[in-house]
This record gives sequence, structure tokens and C-alpha cells, in this order.
Amino acid sequence: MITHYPVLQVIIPLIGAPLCLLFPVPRLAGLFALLVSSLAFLVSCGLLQQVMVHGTLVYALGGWAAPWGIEYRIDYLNSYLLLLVSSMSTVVLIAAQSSIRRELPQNRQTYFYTAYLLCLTGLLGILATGDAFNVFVFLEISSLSSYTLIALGTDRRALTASYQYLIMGTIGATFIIIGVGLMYMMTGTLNMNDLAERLPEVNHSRTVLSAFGFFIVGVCLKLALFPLHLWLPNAYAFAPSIATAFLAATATKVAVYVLIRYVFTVFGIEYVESVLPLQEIFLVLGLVGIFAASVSAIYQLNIKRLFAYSSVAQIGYMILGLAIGTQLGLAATLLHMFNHALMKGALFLAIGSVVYRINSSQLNHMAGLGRKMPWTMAAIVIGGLSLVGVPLTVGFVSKWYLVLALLEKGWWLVTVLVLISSLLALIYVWRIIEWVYFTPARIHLSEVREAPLSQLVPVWILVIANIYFGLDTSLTVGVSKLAAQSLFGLFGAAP
Amino acid sequence: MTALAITRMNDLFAVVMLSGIYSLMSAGFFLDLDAVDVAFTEASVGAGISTLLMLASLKMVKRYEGKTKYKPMLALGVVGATALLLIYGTLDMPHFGSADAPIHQHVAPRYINDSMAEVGVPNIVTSILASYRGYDTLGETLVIFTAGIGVMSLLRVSRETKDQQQKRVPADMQQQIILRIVAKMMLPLILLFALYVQFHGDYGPGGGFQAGVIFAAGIILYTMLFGLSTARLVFKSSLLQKLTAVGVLLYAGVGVACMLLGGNFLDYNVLRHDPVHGQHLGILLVELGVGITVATVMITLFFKFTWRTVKHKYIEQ
Amino acid sequence: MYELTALILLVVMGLALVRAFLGPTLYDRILAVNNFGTKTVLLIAILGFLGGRPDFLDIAIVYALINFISIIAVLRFFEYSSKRPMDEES
Amino acid sequence: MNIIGLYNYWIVVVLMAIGFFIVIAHENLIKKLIGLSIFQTAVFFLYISMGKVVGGTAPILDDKWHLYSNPLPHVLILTAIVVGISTTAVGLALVVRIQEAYGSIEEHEIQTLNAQDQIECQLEAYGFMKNNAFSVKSLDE
Amino acid sequence: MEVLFDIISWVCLVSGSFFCLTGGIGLLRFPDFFTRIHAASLTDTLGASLILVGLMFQAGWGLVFAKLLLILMFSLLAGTTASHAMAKASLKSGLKPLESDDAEKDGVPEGERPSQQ
Repeated sequence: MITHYPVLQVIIPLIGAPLCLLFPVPRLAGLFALLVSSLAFLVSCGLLQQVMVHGTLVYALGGWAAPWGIEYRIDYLNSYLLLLVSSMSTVVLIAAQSSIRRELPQNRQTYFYTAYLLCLTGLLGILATGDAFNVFVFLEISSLSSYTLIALGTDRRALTASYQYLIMGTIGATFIIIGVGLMYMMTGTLNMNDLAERLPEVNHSRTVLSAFGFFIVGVCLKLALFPLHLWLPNAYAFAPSIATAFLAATATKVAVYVLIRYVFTVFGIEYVESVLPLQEIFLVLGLVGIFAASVSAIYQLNIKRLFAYSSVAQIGYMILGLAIGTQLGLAATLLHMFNHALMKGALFLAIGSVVYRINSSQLNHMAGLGRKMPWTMAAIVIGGLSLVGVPLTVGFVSKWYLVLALLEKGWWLVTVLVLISSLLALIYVWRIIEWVYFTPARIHLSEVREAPLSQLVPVWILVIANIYFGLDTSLTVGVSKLAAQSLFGLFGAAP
Repeated sequence: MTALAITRMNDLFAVVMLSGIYSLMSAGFFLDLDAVDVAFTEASVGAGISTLLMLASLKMVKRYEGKTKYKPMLALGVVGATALLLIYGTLDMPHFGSADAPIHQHVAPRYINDSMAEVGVPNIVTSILASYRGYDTLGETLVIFTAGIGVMSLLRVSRETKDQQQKRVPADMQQQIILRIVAKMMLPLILLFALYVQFHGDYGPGGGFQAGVIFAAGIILYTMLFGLSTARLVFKSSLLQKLTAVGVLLYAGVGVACMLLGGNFLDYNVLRHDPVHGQHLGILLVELGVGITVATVMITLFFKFTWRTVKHKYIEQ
Repeated sequence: MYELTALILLVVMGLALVRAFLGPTLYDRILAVNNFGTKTVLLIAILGFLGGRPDFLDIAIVYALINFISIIAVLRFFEYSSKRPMDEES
Repeated sequence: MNIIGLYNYWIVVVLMAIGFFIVIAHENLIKKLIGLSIFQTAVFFLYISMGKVVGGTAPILDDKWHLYSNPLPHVLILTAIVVGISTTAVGLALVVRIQEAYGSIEEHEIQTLNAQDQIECQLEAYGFMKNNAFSVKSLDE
Repeated sequence: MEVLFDIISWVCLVSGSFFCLTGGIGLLRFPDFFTRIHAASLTDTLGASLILVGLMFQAGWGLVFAKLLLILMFSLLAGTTASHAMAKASLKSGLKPLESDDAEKDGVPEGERPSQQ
């Protein structure tokens, strides 16, 4: 069975989703989804361990060897992210059980869990596959199900947000298939490794360049990179809290993964640098994104929206790490992907508990909540501090590596800007603290109690993880460095 | 072409009709380019199902597009940039139809030359679809399933109101007697044809997806003429919901069975002693799974959309 | 001979398309679309023979089917919203 | 360079531009979806065109033929068509719901309504609406 | 025999396409909906069947023949029924056939439209 791990990783939620639909009682469906997700989590642990021991795993689906069939190819990079996605999904699902029961009407809960598992399948599928077109198929599974998840939000603006996301996401996906199609046209293959081998022969051609262009733009739409981020804040703000937590923690990370995979594995960093000033573009977009989004975040009243903007800013950091173009920079990006998932997961889950209790995510409604829900609020504060990058939290670790990478490259100005942007983060986090702790409650909150244990536990698992990985960095830093090394070592050195 | 006219018109209804024509034309174009299966699908999906869905949702909304406050310069700029990038890309492309383009050299020859021996199905498209890249098709089935879930959850009506109100909805098109009789005559033919497409997909164009759509089209025809409530007697929504799941499970189950028998996931060779027989069995089952899911999802989509509009028409007055 | 027929069918399709663009009433459009559909069916049948592989007539059957169904759907659409029957001109 | 050999791709580009333009420039939500499907169809053309071999025939094996068009793009496009219809279906379902919730499917009207929602929240936040616009739901677990 | 079949099929194809062409022109040129549907549906039925019969002669016995037969049946049934349904629906919706005295005008003026049944 161990040899089947790569495919089991995706197949388990894939089979789980339709089974989930067959459950008559939503509560059972929820528990079943949790079971499925934790199985996937166990498999991903096994996978990471195997990759550590044996190196890259290859699994030919249908028994057809690579360029003819589809293969799964698991290396450091994606086993690390598989672990991230499946663990986040599991933790979020623990909290989902009670939160969904409150936020959604009875007859939609089963659909929610099914769509959730489908989304998980899609994300895991994107991560595991080594086939360019297969990425598109699973991308669509995950996006269609996330449109559904978002549209299940109770506010009517959820619908428009989801529609907007649908339009943008489909344009992005279509751009991606144009890119894949053009690449296929020039090389005759769809397998990523095969592409990487055959692309250098046709590197000079304009078709490959335009393929690259389409691909990057498409992924950046999915990624919500700064000028293309418009769909994200609304989508996150009005989706059910659980969906927000899951999507914020995983979806954009997977998009970043696709970007990294193509830039480094398929096209090769040399090619990318030779044809486009991609570094500069990413640098500028990343920085502008960080600042614009952080400033917007400061003015938000809806706390979900606030953190959604902060997500856009954090994506800016990740892109910045890529823009550095060194091994350390890449490692910083990978590290930040993991750490950001931890922070945002914790934050949005905590917000989910708040919504569970007071049925609103407006900051002003949260006034004075610090005394009513001390544990939840403490979680939000720690998560927020982590966003700022205060020492002892994961946020600090990833910022630290980012700054190290920047200094190594000698970009002083950018370093200073990154530090300043952290101050902006401090401002919006402070706004929350101010509302929550130092504003007297205008509305009678006496009946509000602490969140139920089933929500506090997952929140605090993530918060503790936030602190733990902030102190003991050997695992995360180790793996991301290994992954960065392998990406550079394997393909960067090729002539 | 038609597309241009679509941009200009503001009568949404006419636009939908034209987009139906557009997709018929594009299907003809596909046919001309030897893509029989694609033409088949595009005809049944683009011209059929999506037009139906558009019409069903048009019933609810205003028929005319409002005066748009264009921001044409920006839009034109973006579109122009995209088009330029693509045109720039085309300059180095291998010429249209040339046999020595890289895509005809690398992976495809094996499909064309060896698929008969390896899979034993004359329709190469089917053998790639169901076997070589069977995993993609599993994904595709899952996409359809996802769409079904999405629509079901979005257009959900609670059961009590449904039962109460369904009785008040008159059967439609009562007065079109000729139409009803003809449709009744045609229905078995259509369903038979769907089965033919389903099981003949190995030898000619067609397969689970197309068959599912045709089957659904037959049911939709029946629904349109005899009323939603009549059709619902046969296809209860809970049954439909279960069947969609069953289709996906059948597909994935075949894969798991292969795994249990010692092969890789979806490696049909191990299903029987003789690999080619195994492939046959695998493809048959897999296509059946696709067919079930597609048919039920399409029917569900149509039911959900029409039910919404019917409700608006008769009940909320 | 096939070529001639195909050509004429194309011309007729063009004419139907013009009618579909022009309107003026909705039913004209529906008629034109229907006519266009039947001509497509024929054209596909002819193209099959022209290309030497007439076993692809399945597609023509599907076209005929789809054409019929969409016409009925359209008509039904207007049974529902026939408050303003000829609100096409404007 | 022989430009004529590329005419098919140029048609693709034109169609794509039209579809894309509809998506971006129009405000009617259904029309946007139609534009999206035109856009996608253009991509299908791109794929199918690249699979065509002059003198080839449909990739269904037959003794009489030896040259076949490339079947792989056909398979990919089958998948893509399915994805397209799924997207359209979900999009239309959203449009129907939007129509129910807002009474309109014109983008600017919806934006106006959304902005109103937003402003209400803001006003409430700064204390202009004192009545119980927000109520604590039943709080017992 | 071969030649005879070929000749018959050619005659069928040519006359079928001729009918289609006339139908197409009629569809475009006739003044109102009812004359148009008259032109289109009648010639359509005849033309389509002739073309299909012509193809049948080419195909010979076999699966292709059966499929052509199916299409023929289908188009006979569906085409005529659809025309009927269309005409009926349009009449019900208040579209009125042109009388001889207002043949110059295209369609029915706004005020003269009969009310809903």
C-alpha cells in the first residue's frame, strides 16, 4: 500500500466527496469529512517521510509511463505543501462541525462538506500532479467548489463576490490553458519533466514566450497578486467563516506553488530571467501590493475583510521572496507559505468563533469582546502579532529569512521598505486590539460566552503551532531549504 | 461572425439564440478539423444544454441588457494586449495542418500506432480519454459533479414548500397536442440512441459524456412537454443526487479495484487475465460511470433551474 | 456533386443567418435558427460523405435532436413570458 | 515566414478578443457568461487547430486510412468543454440567485446596492443607527 | 446498377439543394413571418428528405443507411412539428398573418395587435 501513497493522497478525498453526499444527516457528513481529511493528513505525513528517505516518488496513473500517461511526482516541495494543505484542512474541519451548524441552514450543510472535500481534492491534486493539463483539471475542481463554498455565505454580497471570483478565476484558468496549449504545441508533451527537457530546444521561439506570458498572468489571477486581487477581499469577507479559513490558509498557497513549479521546474529560472524582467516586475508588484493592501486593510471595518487585505499583502511578501531569485529567497517564500497558512488559519478560525457567538464580523460589534471571549481574543492577538512579525512567532521567522535573503542580495532599500510595511501591519492589528480590549461594549454583550471547546481546540492548536514553529524552526526551515535546494540544484544549474 | 453580433445586441434572448448558432457553427468547424468527438460534445453541450440553461435562467431576469456605462478604453486596452501577445506567439508556430509539427512527433505517434495493440479500441480518442489519460477524465467527471453540487446547493428549495406548491403548477404546453404526441414517439428513440452512443463509443464517436447529455436531453424534452411535476415522479431529486454520486464512485471504484488487484490506480490491465480484455472492461465501466454522472447532473441542473423559474411564475404572484 | 450540395447548403445557411440577425420579430429569429439547424444537419451528413467517412452520422442525429429540443425550449420560454409578445422591435 | 499558414490561429485570436471584450466591458451578468464561453471556445479552436494534419482523418482507426489527426488535443478539449459547461452552469445559478437577492443583474446596479450595504455598516459602526440592527442570536449551545 | 444509383442520387441531391435554396431565399425575402415560415418549412422538408434519400443511394445497405433513415424520420417528424408549434405559438402570441391590403408594411402595426386570448 505504501507504493500507492501518492495517489491515495488525492483519491481519499476524491472518493470521500461523493460518499459524503450520501449521508442523510449533515452531522454525520461532517464527521465523515473530518475522518476523510485526517486520513489524507496521515497519508501526507507518510509521504513526507518517504520523500525524506527515498527522494522523489513517481507514480504512473493507469500504469502508463510518463509522457503518455499522467504521473504523480512527489518531491520535497510538494510533499511539504501536501502536508500543509491536508493538516490545515483537518484542523479547520474540527472547528467546522459546530460553526457550520450555526452559520448554514440544515439543508445546505451536506453540500458544504461535499464541496469542501472537493476543494481539498482539487488542491491536493494540483500539488501532486506532474502533468500540465492535469493541473488545469484539478484547478477547476478546486475553483468550482470554492465558488460554491463562497456563495453559501449568508450575506447577499457573497453571491456577487462568488460571481466575480468565478469570472476572474475562469479567465485565469483559460489563460493557463492557453499557456499550456502553446507549450504543448511547441514540444508535443504535457508532462512537466518532459516539458522541462524539451523546452530549452525551442526557447528562442516567440510562441514559448507568449505561452509563458499567458501562464504567468493566469496564475497571478488565481494568486490574487496585487493588481489582480480584486476578487479576493469580497470573496473572503462574505464566505462562511470556515470556508474563509480553509481557502485563506490553502488556496493561494497552492497557486503560489503552481507559479514556483512552472518558473523553476518547467521553464527553468535561467530562461525566465533571460526573457523577461520578471524579477523586477515581481519586486515592484510585490512591494506595491504589500503597501496598497496593508493600507486598505487599515481602513476596513469588517475584520474578515481586513484580514483578506492582509492576505493580499502577505502574498506580496511571498512574491517578493520569489523576486529575489536566490535560493535563500525561495526558501523564505516557502517558509512564509507555511507560516502564513498557520497564522491565517488561526485568525480566521478565531473569527469564526466570534461570528459563532455574536453573529457578526464587524469590528464595532466586537467592541469589548476581550473580556467575554478571552481565549479567542488572545488567539487573534497572537495571530495578529505573528502577522506583524514579532519575535517568538512564526511570522518573525519568515520575515527574518526574507530580510536575510534581501540583505544577501544587497537590496537595502527593499529591506527597509519591508520593515516599514511591518509597521503598517502593526497598525491594523492595533486597531483590532483597540476595539476589542479598550472600547466599551456599546451593545449588551452579557450573554456572550467563550467559544465552545470544539472551536477553541483547533484555534489553539494553530496558535501553539504558531509559537512552536516560531521557536523550533528546524522542521520548517529544514524542509523549505531542502525544497529550495532541490529546485535550484536540479534545474537551475542546467545550461 | 456571429460573435460580433452577440456583442452588439442588447436583447439577451436573441443573444442566447445566436450563441446557440455560434456553437453549432463551431461544432461544424471542429468536424471539419477531424475532431469528431469534440464536435459531438460541443453540439450537444454548447448548442443544447447550455442554451437550455441560459433560457431557463433568462426566464427570471430582465430580457434586455441595460445601457452599459462602458469603460471601453480600458477593456480595449486589456483585450488588445492579450490579442497582441497571442498574435506575437503565433508567429513562431508550426503552420496549420503541417504534419511535421512537434506535437505530431513526440507523444501522439504512440497513441496512433500502438493503442490498438495496447488498449484494443479503434477510437483513439476513447482510448486516450479512458485509459492513457483516464485520470484526467476522472477529474472531468468530478468537475461535473462539483457543478452539480454547486447548483444544487445554490438553488435549493426546502421540501415542504415544494410539496405544497408543486400541485399548483400546471403542466406546460397543454395545448400543443401534436407536439406532445410526436415527442412521445421520439422519446424511446432518443433514449435508445443514447444507449447506442454510450456503448458504441469504443468504435465510433461518442462515449459516456455524450451519451449522458443525450439521455438528459430526452428527459428534458419530456419535462418540457409534460410538466416538471410529472417528470419528478420518475426522477426524485434525492434519487438524482444519489445517482450523481454513484457515477463518480463507479469510476473511482474501478480505479481502486485495479489497485487492490495489484496494479496502479486505474490500471485496467489487471482486471482480467488478458490485458486487452481488462482494458475493455475498464473502459466500459468507466464510461458508464461518466454517463451516469453526466446524465443525472444535467437533469438536475435543468430541474433546478426550471423549478426556480416556475416558482417565480406561478407561486410568487 | 457533394461539393455543389454543400456549397448551396452553406449559402442557405448564410441566408438564414441574415434573417436571424435582421429579426424583425422573435419568431422570425426562431424560424431562422431552426432552418439553420436543419441545414447544418444536412451539411454534416454531406461532409461525412465528402470526407469519405460516412460513419460519423451520429453527430448529425445529435444535431437534429438538439435542434428540435432547443426550438421547443424557446417556444416554451415564450409561453411563460408572453405578456409582451412582440416586444422585439425597438 | 509564411503568414498564410497561420490563418487559423488568427481567427482564434479574433474570436478570443471578442469573447474577452464581452467579459470585461459588458455589465450584464448573463452576457458576461456568454462572453466567457466564447472566449473558451476560441481556446478550443486553438487546440483543435493544432491537432489537425492536412490530409489526415478523424482518429478512429480504420483499415482504409493511414494518416490521422492528433487525438490528444481532442481529448484535452473534451475535458475543457466539460469544464466550460460546468462553469457556465454554476455561473448561471449564481446569476439566478443574484437576481433574487438584488432584483437586477446589471453590474453597476449591484455595485450601487453593495455600496449601500457597506455604508449602512459604516454608519452603524460610528453610532448613527442605534436601534437593534444587530441582535445577538440565541446563545445557548 | 451502380450508375443508375449514382444518377438517381445525383438527381435527388441537386433537386434537394435547389429546394433548400429556394427556401432560403424565401426565408430572406418574404414580407412577414407566416409567408416566411411557409417558404422555409415546406421546402425544408422536401429538400432535406431529397438530400437524405440521395445520400442513402450512395450509402448502400448498412449502418450508415440506418442512420440516414433515422435522420430522415427525425427531420420529417421534428421539422414539421417544430414549424407547426412555431406557427401556433406565434399566432397565439398575437402575430397576425398579412392581409393583402397591408402587404407593404412589414409585420403588424402596434395598435392593431389582437389582445391576449
